[in-house]
Amino acid sequence: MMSQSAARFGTRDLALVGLGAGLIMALGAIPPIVVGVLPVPITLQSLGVMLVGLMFGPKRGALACLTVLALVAAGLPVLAGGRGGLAVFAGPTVGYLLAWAPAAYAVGFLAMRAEALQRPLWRGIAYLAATIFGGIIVLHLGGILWLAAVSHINVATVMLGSLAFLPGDLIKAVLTVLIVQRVEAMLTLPRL
Amino acid sequence: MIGAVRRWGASAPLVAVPVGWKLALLALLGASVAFIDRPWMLACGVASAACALMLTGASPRALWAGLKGTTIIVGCIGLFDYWSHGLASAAAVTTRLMILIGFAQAVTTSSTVPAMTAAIETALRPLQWIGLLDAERAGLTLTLAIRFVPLILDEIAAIREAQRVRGLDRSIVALAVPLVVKIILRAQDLADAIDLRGPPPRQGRQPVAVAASAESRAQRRAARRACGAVPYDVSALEVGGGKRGDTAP
Amino acid sequence: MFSDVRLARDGREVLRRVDFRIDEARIGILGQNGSGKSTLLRMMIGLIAPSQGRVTVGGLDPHHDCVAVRDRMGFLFQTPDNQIVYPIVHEDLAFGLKARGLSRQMVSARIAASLDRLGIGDLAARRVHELSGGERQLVALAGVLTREPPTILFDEPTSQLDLANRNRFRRLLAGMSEQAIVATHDLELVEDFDRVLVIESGRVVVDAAPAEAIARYRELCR
Amino acid sequence: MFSDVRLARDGREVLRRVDFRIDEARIGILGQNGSGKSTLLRMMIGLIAPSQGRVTVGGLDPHHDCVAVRDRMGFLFQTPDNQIVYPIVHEDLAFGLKARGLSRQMVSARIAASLDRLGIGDLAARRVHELSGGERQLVALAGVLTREPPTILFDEPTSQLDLANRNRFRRLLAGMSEQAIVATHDLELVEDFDRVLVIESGRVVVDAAPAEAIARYRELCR
Ligand SMILES: Nc1ncnc2c1ncn2[C@@H]1O[C@H](COP(=O)(O)OP(=O)(O)OP(=O)(O)O)[C@@H](O)[C@H]1O
Ligand SMILES: Nc1ncnc2c1ncn2[C@@H]1O[C@H](COP(=O)(O)OP(=O)(O)OP(=O)(O)O)[C@@H](O)[C@H]1O
Ligand SMILES: O=C(O)CCCC[C@@H]1SC[C@@H]2NC(=O)N[C@@H]21
Ligand SMILES: [Mg+2]
Ligand SMILES: [Mg+2]
Repeated sequence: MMSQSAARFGTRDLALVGLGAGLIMALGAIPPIVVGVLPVPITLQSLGVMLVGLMFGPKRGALACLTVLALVAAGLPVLAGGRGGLAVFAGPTVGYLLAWAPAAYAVGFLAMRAEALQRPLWRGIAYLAATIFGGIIVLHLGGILWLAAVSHINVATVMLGSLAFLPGDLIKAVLTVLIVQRVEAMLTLPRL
Repeated sequence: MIGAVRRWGASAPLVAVPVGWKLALLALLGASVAFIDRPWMLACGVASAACALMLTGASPRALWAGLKGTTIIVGCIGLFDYWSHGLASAAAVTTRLMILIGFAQAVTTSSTVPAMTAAIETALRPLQWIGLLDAERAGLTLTLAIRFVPLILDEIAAIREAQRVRGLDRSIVALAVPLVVKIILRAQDLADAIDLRGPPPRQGRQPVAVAASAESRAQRRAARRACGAVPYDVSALEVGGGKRGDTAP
Repeated sequence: MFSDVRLARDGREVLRRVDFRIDEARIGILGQNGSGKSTLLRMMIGLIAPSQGRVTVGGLDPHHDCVAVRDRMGFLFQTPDNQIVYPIVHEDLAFGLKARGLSRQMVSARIAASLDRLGIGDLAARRVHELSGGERQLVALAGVLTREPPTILFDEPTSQLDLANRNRFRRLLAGMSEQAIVATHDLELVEDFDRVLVIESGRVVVDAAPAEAIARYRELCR
Repeated sequence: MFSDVRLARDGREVLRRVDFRIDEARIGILGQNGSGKSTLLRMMIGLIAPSQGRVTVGGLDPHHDCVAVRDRMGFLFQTPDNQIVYPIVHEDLAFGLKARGLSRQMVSARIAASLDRLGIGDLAARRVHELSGGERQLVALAGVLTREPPTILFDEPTSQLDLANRNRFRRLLAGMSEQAIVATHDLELVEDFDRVLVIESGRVVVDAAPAEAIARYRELCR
């Protein structure tokens, strides 16, 4: 969507961006779970963020996340639990939402370095590292800092609370890598 | 979900309202509803959301079908809030959510997808003026994103149907892999169809003149990208192309 | 149009030494499953580039000058689903028309006209994913016809149609002013075409008048 | 099998008062586009429940006892893409067989046998998404045949096939011991069936021997 990259961005890339956004939104159709003391639900949409980053690469991945946010802002109920509208951007989870695009970018960026590895096992491990770094560390960094800032709870407490997400997020990361590696055996997707 | 929502005939009052206004109103509401806490204001909000839903002209059954899932989740959130903050807070939180969701549903039910993305496209125009964005292509991307949600859900249903008819396979990966492969291929076919059926791309973006005379690989590649050539098997067409077909710059 | 074109995919030769030009208004392409018909059509419209040789359409290379060429050609995909972009029939048909600077009335007039041509006016407000297979194929057809390009490539346009719609399409094709290139297994469809090619494992083996081509194709399929 | 079945979808009546039972080995279903053929087949295998009336298969309700019924029936979808689950041909054909506790050798023997029956042994290792439309339809067919269910429902099995494969399929159908219920637009296919139904806007209007049913169908389509 950026004008400099417009020349390199074909309709097929746009379609993949739209597809990535659609994937994230479709995962929102699965109801979220609210646990613990944090006002942040466990959702499958972060699985979508990891998937689009790892599959489509940094640019298309990040743009897919931004596309979802644009639709959220437009008021469409596309976040998990059917939430949407500018109200979301006044809520406690906005840090995570804003971290989606950087997270997908980080996953894709690292995956582009990792894809040169020839042995599937090593590549898989490198993909996992990329997914964990981008899809968990970067994502939570944004979410935690924002939450701590708006809720005046100290950062350590928020971090402790978000440990509740860790098992789920690790499962999502492994799932992402398993799916992408099998897809890669079928199609070659140049990351962009 | 969106896109799969039945849109009613042009006779309903809300259908006639330009989509841009509806979206702007929704955005305004989204920004302000969080600051409403007086019970009578919330009650007014609920009433007007209900009015908006009625003005779409859709049947109550169809509306409920669209709202059902969300209502259940909002109920869960309400329960949790009741447990942590008490009844008053829970009532306010759920009411606010329902007001927003009601209005959002009213807007989506009474607008067509193209109209909605056209409105967003218009809203993005200022960004194009400062050179940040190509509003037309951004609009197309949004359209596609909205289009893909029901498509993905359909595809999931189709795969599950096929799996049910042919035997059971419950693992998530066994569902996700064929799903992802299929929708990627579908996305690329759709992109081709858009190129073939769609509007003529604007002047200047397509390197027609360059590509016609150019011999350099890089320029050919740029042209191919612009034409939406097959990214996943570019290597198959190129002698000595990279094994994994990475054409990323 | 095609000169000495070859295409290899994954080390398999899909097209070999294809060499012909097309000027006639009605061209049929016959051939067994997997012989390369769809590949040939995709190449004409620039979706695939040849690995060797040249394809030219009106002097242009459809793969590089895709904008100019695609403006002049329409394409009906073999799978109608992949062609339909929007979820409601009339929304889908309007796609691409508004951007061409047509007024709103002209857009709806054209949509109504092409739905009428195919006798599916009652589908305009329906959701695409609820339609039956044949209805979807008709909608995809209408989508191509609304653009009114001077040349249309059809990839198995009648595969899901019933007898009545098949006959209607045949009449429509006969009365159309546009050039039509049709790949099909429906032999009756190409009976009164100007010229019919038969492809066999990526090679054009027959290039003749319909009667002869059909006879040779029947022989091949025995 | 069907007794007074109706189906309404979104307020539109898709099937009305359908009432028949099937015992014959070869049943054809004809009907115009959108008449309800696919809906009827989907109902027989329990993918859709009727809004009124009852569907029974061997005394069972296919929608509720779907496991038992699906074990006895195979289904070929109208769109082959919807049927093919795995990306490599032999992986796809193996799907559903391993779960039945067949040994690895038996699985590959069955796969080879059903590919051979359709004459597409050379496609076993190919990627599904690279296949041509007709090749995909054959793979989907093979997927149904490998399971060897006693009853098979075919929804337009020959829509994308060439003449040779169409004839091969017709011979295969004639020699098959399984019961076959076939919805199609290919009139030659049902010529020597035991019984042919014609559906018109969701109602069974003809239920007769092939020759008569085909004649009546042609009349409907004029
Ligand atoms: N991307 C690809 N990679 C490898 N092989 C391919 C690819 N695309 C097509 N093929 C093969 O090329 C051959 C020709 O395919 P094509 O789709 O052109 O056949 P067709 O004549 O249209 O057949 P049908 O009548 O079944 O539609 C097929 O054998 C197909 O498997
Ligand atoms: N979910 C649905 N909601 C509303 N209408 C539907 C739905 N599914 C099917 N229909 C309609 O029911 C009718 C029958 O559809 P069906 O797919 O059974 O037709 P068909 O006889 O198989 O036609 P074809 O020969 O084109 O495949 C069609 O008009 C279709 O649009
Ligand atoms: O829907 C939203 O408003 C955003 C929710 C963000 C949830 C975050 S993403 C990372 C972490 N893992 C989860 O499962 N949930 C949180
Ligand atoms: Mg083909
Ligand atoms: Mg059907």
